[in-house]
Amino acid sequence: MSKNNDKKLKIGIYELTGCAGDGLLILDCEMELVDIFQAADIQSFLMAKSDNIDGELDIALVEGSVSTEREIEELKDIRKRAQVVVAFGLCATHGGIQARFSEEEWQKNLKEVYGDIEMSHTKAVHSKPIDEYIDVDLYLPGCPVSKDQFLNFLVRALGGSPPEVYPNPVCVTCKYNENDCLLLKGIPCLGPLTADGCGAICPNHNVPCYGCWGPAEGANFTSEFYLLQEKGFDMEAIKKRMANYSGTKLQEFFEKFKKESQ
Amino acid sequence: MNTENKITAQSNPFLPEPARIVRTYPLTDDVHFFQVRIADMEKALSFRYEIGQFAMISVLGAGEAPFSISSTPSRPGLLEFCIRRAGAVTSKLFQLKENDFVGIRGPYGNGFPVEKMQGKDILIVMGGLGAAPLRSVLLYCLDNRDLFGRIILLHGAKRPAEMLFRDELLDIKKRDDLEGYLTVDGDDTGQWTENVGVVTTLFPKLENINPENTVGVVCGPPVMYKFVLQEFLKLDIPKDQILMTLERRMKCGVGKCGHCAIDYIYTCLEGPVFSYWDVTHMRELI
Amino acid sequence: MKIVKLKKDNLFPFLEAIKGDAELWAPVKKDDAKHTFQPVDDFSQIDLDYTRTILPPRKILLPAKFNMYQASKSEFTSDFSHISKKIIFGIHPCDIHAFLTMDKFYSYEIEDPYWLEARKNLVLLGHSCWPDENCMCKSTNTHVVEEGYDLFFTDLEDTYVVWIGSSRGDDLIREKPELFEEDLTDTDIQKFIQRRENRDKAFTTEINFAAMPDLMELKYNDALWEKLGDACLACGSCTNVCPTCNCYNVEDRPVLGKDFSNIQRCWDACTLENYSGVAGGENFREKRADRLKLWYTHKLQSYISKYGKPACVGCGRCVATCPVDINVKTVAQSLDGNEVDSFWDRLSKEVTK
Amino acid sequence: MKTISIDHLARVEGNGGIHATIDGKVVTDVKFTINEGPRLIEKLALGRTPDEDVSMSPRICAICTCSHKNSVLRAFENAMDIKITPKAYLLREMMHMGEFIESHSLHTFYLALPDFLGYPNAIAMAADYAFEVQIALEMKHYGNHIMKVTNGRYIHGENAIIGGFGKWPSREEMIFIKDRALQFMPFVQKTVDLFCGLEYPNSPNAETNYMCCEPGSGKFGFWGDEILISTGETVPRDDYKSVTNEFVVSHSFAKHSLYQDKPFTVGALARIVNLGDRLEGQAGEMYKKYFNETWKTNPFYHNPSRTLEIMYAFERIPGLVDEFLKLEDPASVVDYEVKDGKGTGLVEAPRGLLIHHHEVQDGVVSYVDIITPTAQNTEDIERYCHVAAQ
Ligand SMILES: Cc1cc2nc3c(=O)[nH]c(=O)nc-3n(C[C@H](O)[C@H](O)[C@H](O)COP(=O)(O)OP(=O)(O)OC[C@H]3O[C@@H](n4cnc5c(N)ncnc54)[C@H](O)[C@@H]3O)c2cc1C
Ligand code: SF4
Ligand code: SF4
Ligand code: SF4
Repeated sequence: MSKNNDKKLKIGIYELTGCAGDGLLILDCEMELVDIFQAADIQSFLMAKSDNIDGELDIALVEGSVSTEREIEELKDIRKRAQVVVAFGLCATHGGIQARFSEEEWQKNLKEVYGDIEMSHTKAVHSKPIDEYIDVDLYLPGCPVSKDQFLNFLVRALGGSPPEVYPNPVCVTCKYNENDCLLLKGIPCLGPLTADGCGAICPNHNVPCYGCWGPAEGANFTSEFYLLQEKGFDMEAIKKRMANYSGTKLQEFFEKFKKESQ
Repeated sequence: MNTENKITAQSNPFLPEPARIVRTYPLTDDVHFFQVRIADMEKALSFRYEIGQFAMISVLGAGEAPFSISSTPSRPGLLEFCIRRAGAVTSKLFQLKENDFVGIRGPYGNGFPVEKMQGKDILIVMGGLGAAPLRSVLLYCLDNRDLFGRIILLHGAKRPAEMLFRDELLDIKKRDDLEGYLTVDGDDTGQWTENVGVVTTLFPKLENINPENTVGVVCGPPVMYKFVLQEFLKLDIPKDQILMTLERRMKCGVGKCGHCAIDYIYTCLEGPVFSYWDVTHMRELI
Repeated sequence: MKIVKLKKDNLFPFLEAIKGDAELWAPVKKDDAKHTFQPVDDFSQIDLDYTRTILPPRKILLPAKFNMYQASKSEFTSDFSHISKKIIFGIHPCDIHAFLTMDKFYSYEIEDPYWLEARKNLVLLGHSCWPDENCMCKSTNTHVVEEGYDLFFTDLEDTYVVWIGSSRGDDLIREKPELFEEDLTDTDIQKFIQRRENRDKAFTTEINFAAMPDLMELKYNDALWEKLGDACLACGSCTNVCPTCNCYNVEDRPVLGKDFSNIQRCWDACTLENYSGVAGGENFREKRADRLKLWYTHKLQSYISKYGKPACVGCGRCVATCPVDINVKTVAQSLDGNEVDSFWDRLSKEVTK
Repeated sequence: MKTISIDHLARVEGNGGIHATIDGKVVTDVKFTINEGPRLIEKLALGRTPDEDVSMSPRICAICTCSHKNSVLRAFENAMDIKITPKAYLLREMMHMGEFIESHSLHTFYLALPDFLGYPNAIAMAADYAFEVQIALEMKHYGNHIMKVTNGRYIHGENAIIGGFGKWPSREEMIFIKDRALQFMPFVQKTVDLFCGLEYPNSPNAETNYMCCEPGSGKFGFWGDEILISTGETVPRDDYKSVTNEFVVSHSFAKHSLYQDKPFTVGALARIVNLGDRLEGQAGEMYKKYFNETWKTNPFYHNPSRTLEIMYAFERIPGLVDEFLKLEDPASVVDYEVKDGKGTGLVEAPRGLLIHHHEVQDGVVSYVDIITPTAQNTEDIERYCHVAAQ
């Protein structure tokens, strides 16, 4: 993590294709917002300010997936200007929900939605996470990222350190919150496969985790597959459920799994 | 654990002592030397430790991590560390300058069994960052020269530029009460006058080793252990006279956070120094 | 040991009298008939008809995350602000035993002030319980308590027999002596003995814990561990719900707009992926099987050598929690050579198919 | 011929630009582009189960995630003939109030006010208007808090599910929400006075049609089963396509809509124009005090309209809480079977009319059509910019 001792960190917040939830989450830190703007030199943040500068940066937070050629250029430019590039939110880290299609499916669907019209301002490309195009220094997943995670990142970054990360699954926080496990009740919860950080929002409310933070490091997909199958779920349906939020990154697993179970 | 230093609940054992960096300079590109003094003079002098013990160093905003004490207890007051840039704590530490503050707590760990080593020949084999704890052993033995028999040092590095304490050791090597051998895997400078080859290529140079009276001490990267241990065994050094220090994840240093547990041994309490005998009886160790 | 009697109607007035400015924690029903320990002001929320809570009561002393100290540039200040006077009411024998085990652990070699200070400020009011098929405390010999509590309430339908376990417990009684009756009648004693006998008979699960240290040693390389590793979801749940688990991480969390950090202590679990990871990407226990071995060594073997009894207090929480049947009951039974109908066996058959 | 291009509009939610082509003194063309790429949201849920669709669809937009949630839920509940309990209905409305307060305070204080007062952003404004900025932040926070209590988190909550909710919030949480609402009222009054009293630039008198949900029974509100057009016509929800014929333009991945070949406006101003006279209480009085004919022809009056709606929401909340707490606690979600069907859900998002149409076949989603307020407004935005640029 870069830092200059006397000057405030120069931070830029950029949005590619997505729901803008991660940028909005920064604005949702209402009680901390004034401190944030005082502690850091926010150079660019389209959603919040109009006097934006495109200069050298210490940190660039990039949210959204890469979905047009113009965004590829923009992203490369950000990489050139920033010491540290952070993939901010699930769309940037994993491609988001829009990245779950295969290339062919995507082409087909694009045609169905937009017909043959050629866009004048830029060409669409299959949505991908930003590390498909540039080197990424840090990943903050989540759909959207959480306030705690963002503030933890920010306060540590301001002092020149990366955040502490615990690559745990959702179950960890779910247990802290003393939820009765949904898997035991036969509800298809993806908690064991999903990166922690949301606060176990869904199981807190008796709703099974949908996996919106993307796959957890070290997750045991095979075991969960068979467990859900044993609970009466259809293999294809489980796969689809798992793929919803994992973007392009679950594909590798499916390939491996296919080989293993043959 | 040294009972004299046992800290009671009144003085929260997790609370570091403010300390200042007295001196810091690079030993190599990614290993820096740090000399640190506890700010409170009285506490600085009463910080007594043994060779092979470690301390927790904390850096504001980055965290805390364990580091072997590289200085010798025979020279109290200042603590020396030799630290490789690895992650959050160490990177931040590298940005600090002389006079900046860090936090220190310790010393922790069992340290080397000095009593058992006394009167024996000491064969020290270190590689890479293994020099951090073993420099303390070496300096201590030299400072208390008459307590020990022969002192033999084998030290290896990848390249001359990566040899920790190179100049200090080249100097020490000139002493006639020490048999010192330095080696590099490869010499890219053309100026290296010492041995070239991995550290085990130094063993044939050793003469008249009396295994029963020798304590072998080794610390280095994981691959090194395997080969050096074989050499020790070839020399017939008894397993309980072969000593090594191990690394594990640690968050507390005092046997509470659980991370350093190997089977049911806490590395921070019963280690980090283990004999080869211990190691062969601990299933998870190597 | 002194024993008194308390009419059930007098329970709430007694709690009211002793509560003072302390926080009273008691079992409260969460949805689906599961219970959790919660701070209660309204005593009618207390539900003593429970077997085990989801999280063990250690969370009351060492919360999942708390500040250990504040660090500024040149100063470190202890933070004990999360510790306050607390009463735990309704804690069962197994959990009291777990507290005793933790007391030993946190005093071993170096004292952990966060546990010990919290403990000093804690009043423990135990309560009798009735086993279900997952309770193993009779096997771990933790189904009765002789020490470790201030008062212990045994439910005899309309009254409680109250054992006084400490001088502090005695002081508590003295707050409202008029609520208690000094003398137990013969029928009370008969009832008490009868209850104990019936309860002893109600245990359906028996585990040979005495054999476990040897079996762990002998079967260290058994194929069982690989199977467990294949099935384990690495979700950390067994570890997080166990009353004798203690691992934690420490985080330096700078405070926005201030020049100091909060140094936070947060639970960790050895069954999680990154537990033994160190700088540079090395991980000493990358395999789930290795992490499980560590956990079971801890529960079934290592404490015995250090403290003379297993770390497991037989509460059955891991049994009630693990989605894939890996728990002390099934693992101990398998190590002991019994057939166990478990997910891990079915899984390995499926995978090879 | 030259073009003036603003590639990235600042302080709007989403990433858009405006490109005006000027030939001599005549503006020949204005294009409002959305720089974002296509996400094909309507294709994402195909083959997925309805509950997965309910989780994914609101990810279209973070700012109106609760509106999307309510809309998609209404669609599926219509498609599968599910009747939620009155208690769940009230909680859904509460969730909607939270979003309106959050979104409207964001929009008025953070995105719009700095422009009127000449600051680059709201935080810079804090130097001179510390109190206002602080309370406005608290107001936004309060809106977020409601969404968290009702739906699980600020953005993309998951508590609202088909058939009701995963879990009821606690009584204490609901009472807290009510108490806070009452405390805010003086500031809400100030907010209305501030925005309704501001001098707005003259607009080139561009008349348009206004469109919003008809809440029914003569009330003001944020959802309904019919679309109400300022011409007086109403359209039932299932005929939504007759008013919102989305089409693709070549300069944006956001689709555009026209009503009877004319652009139309949705949003706060549309609701106030169409329904303002139904406002009661303090909001009703403020409507009478400030509303006049110029509002109808000047899009700057979106902001005063938003503040009237903020007031409406704050006045509605205490009653909502009371009604909610009066009802027994039934199961938070009603039992239902996934079955085949087609359904449309209409709600008012803060930005305007939002339509979700979802179809289920063989237990999975077979067709999705979502019409967002942006799609409906873009034609009008371009038209206004054209007039303004002129
Ligand atoms: C007894 C002992 C003595 C050591 N002596 C030295 C020494 O003299 N010189 C030296 O350079 N290094 C030494 N190390 C290793 C050193 O502790 C790690 O390199 C250091 O923790 C890296 O911290 P970081 O925050 O920079 O790295 P990060 O990768 O950011 O570490 C993340 C976190 O994991 C923990 N962690 C990571 N690696 C280790 C590790 N190996 N051991 C314990 N905790 C870890 C740290 O607590 C840290 O907060 C020693 C380790 C042990 C156990
Ligand atoms: S409910 Fe889901 S997240 Fe919670 S413990 Fe069970 S599987 Fe894990
Ligand atoms: S529980 Fe799962 S789906 Fe729900 S918010 Fe958390 S990560 Fe997302
Ligand atoms: S190992 Fe299982 S049964 Fe034993 S104390 Fe822990 S959670 Fe309870």
